[in-house]
Amino acid sequence: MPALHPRPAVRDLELDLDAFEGPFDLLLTLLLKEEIEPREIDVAGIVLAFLEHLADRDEVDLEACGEFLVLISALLELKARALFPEEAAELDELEPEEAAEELARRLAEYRRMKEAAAWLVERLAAESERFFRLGPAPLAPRIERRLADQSASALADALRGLAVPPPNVSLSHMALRFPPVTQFLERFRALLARRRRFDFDTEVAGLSRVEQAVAFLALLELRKSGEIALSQAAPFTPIRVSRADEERIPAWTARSA
Amino acid sequence: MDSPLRLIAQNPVDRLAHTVEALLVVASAPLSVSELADATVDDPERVETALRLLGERYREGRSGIVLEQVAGGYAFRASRDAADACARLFERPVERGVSQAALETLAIVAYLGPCSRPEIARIRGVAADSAVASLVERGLIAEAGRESGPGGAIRYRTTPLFERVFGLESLAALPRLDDLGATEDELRSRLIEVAEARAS
Amino acid sequence: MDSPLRLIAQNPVDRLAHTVEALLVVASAPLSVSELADATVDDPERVETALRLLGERYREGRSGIVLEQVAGGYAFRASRDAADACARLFERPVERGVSQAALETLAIVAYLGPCSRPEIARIRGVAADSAVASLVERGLIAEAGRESGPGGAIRYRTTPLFERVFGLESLAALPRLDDLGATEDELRSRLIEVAEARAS
Repeated sequence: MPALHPRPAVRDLELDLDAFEGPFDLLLTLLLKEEIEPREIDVAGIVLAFLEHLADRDEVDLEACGEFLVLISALLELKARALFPEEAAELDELEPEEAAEELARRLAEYRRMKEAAAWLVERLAAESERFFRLGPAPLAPRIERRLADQSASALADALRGLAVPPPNVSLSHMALRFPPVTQFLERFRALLARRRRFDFDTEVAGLSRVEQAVAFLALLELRKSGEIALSQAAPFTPIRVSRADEERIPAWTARSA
Repeated sequence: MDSPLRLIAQNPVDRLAHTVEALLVVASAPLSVSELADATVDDPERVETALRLLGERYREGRSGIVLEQVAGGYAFRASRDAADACARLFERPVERGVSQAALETLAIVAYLGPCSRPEIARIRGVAADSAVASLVERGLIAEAGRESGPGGAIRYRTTPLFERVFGLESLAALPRLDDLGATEDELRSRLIEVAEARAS
Repeated sequence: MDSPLRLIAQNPVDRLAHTVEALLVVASAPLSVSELADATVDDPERVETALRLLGERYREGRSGIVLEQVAGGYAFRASRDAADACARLFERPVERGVSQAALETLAIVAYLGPCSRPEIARIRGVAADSAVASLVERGLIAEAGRESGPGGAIRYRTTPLFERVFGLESLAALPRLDDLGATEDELRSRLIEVAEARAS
């Protein structure tokens, strides 16, 4: 076969990942059939494979790039849901299988719209010989537009409408809401102003997994700036947080702890 | 119903056809049968008969002026034979340089009906702001209220100019999406077939 | 002058007349003989002959479309017989309301005082060009100087017609919006704040 389709579609992209080896469309199929967990998929590996595939070509295939971005963002979304199951359920009622349905639906929808756009392009080309006048004829009478009496309260309502803060819609399910790191920085600093040390696990008990993760980031931040010292007796044991100046007398502190 | 009847008796169809062609030559957009019937104070069926007469006379190959049914009404345009001469004198500003992004956006708005920018962005996977702005500027789409009342995002619909530029009698003349390519189910079953073929 | 002559020989005057009528039906301003000759790549004298032919066919009493010679050249108009029908077509029925886009734009200009298009766009979150143009055309808003500084944007204010249509003795009679802000400046910053939240 001569090169009728010189560029393989994104779904034919060959992948060689730890959890999966084969073309992208097979990976999608397995995801849709739930034979692979989204969390097992190395998205960075897929991106790398795609970039290599691009580098092999002389020209950039923008359509393939667009399709790839849609696929990858859908995959990332699936993966993010799987990583935070509770939060995902809180933010959105979608179950993982529903999310997979959603992926297939979105993919199909986007593909149909691309096809519709291609139809419009063809149509535009076919209609290029049709010339018609835009706007009024040179010797046409002027159109008078008259408006019935209006209520002034409609103006007030329109402005009130513009002053309503927007509802959090559409993309909210994509974004896991992270509390600001600064919130925990301030909280831990205040805590250490009152006490010389505290137990991280006790302090974040009862927070959501996302909040705990952000709190831990805050901890690392404070450690980096030298404000605190961290200690842990063994992996998975409680993390002790203390003022940095306490670190100077570690010998007996650690033993007496 | 006295005076319209009298009018009809006084006004044979070829006279009505003269009036209709006069209206069409000055109109700035396609005119529907009911608009023509209102303006001529005549019967819609008689207007349709007059339009058929005019369609015979103003048709491709026979006349430089062609009557076409487009965008929910009737309008005159130049014959295709005159396209080269028209291209020398007139620009087609509406169509010049419509980007791929704009065409995808246009397809979404045409097929899904009134749509907001966030909805378009969700389907295309990228922000639609500049595509929407360029389509509004070309007059191919227009604002159509806001999503669910105040505070909602502005929604857009296609304009009659869109139908006219693309030569559509109405939005119903768009091809069904199912005819254009794989549906969701087809896509899924194709994927599963591939998987099974590989597994065996 | 070889190729035009060859073209002429291949192209009888009635074909040329078809092309000329096509050009005239698309034009939005009268076309001169030289414009028509350039577009048809034909001889001005032959174009004049074609126009005489067309003048015969499109004349008062014989057709609803009438070819008219005016200052700038030639153009089609509606026949006098169709004058009443044209008047009915162009006399729009009284519109019952305005679009959401027009209403929001009017409200911004009425409550915040003279505003430029960029300001209106910032508050509405969408380009205001077409809404402003249509309100100007309808006489509901009018230009009111420019924003200070060099190259400042044109500002718009509401007109006496606006006050009449909305039943206001003056702008001071607008319904109070104390819940949104005590002063014009407070109202403005509140609206801009919300618009920015909407855009993010």
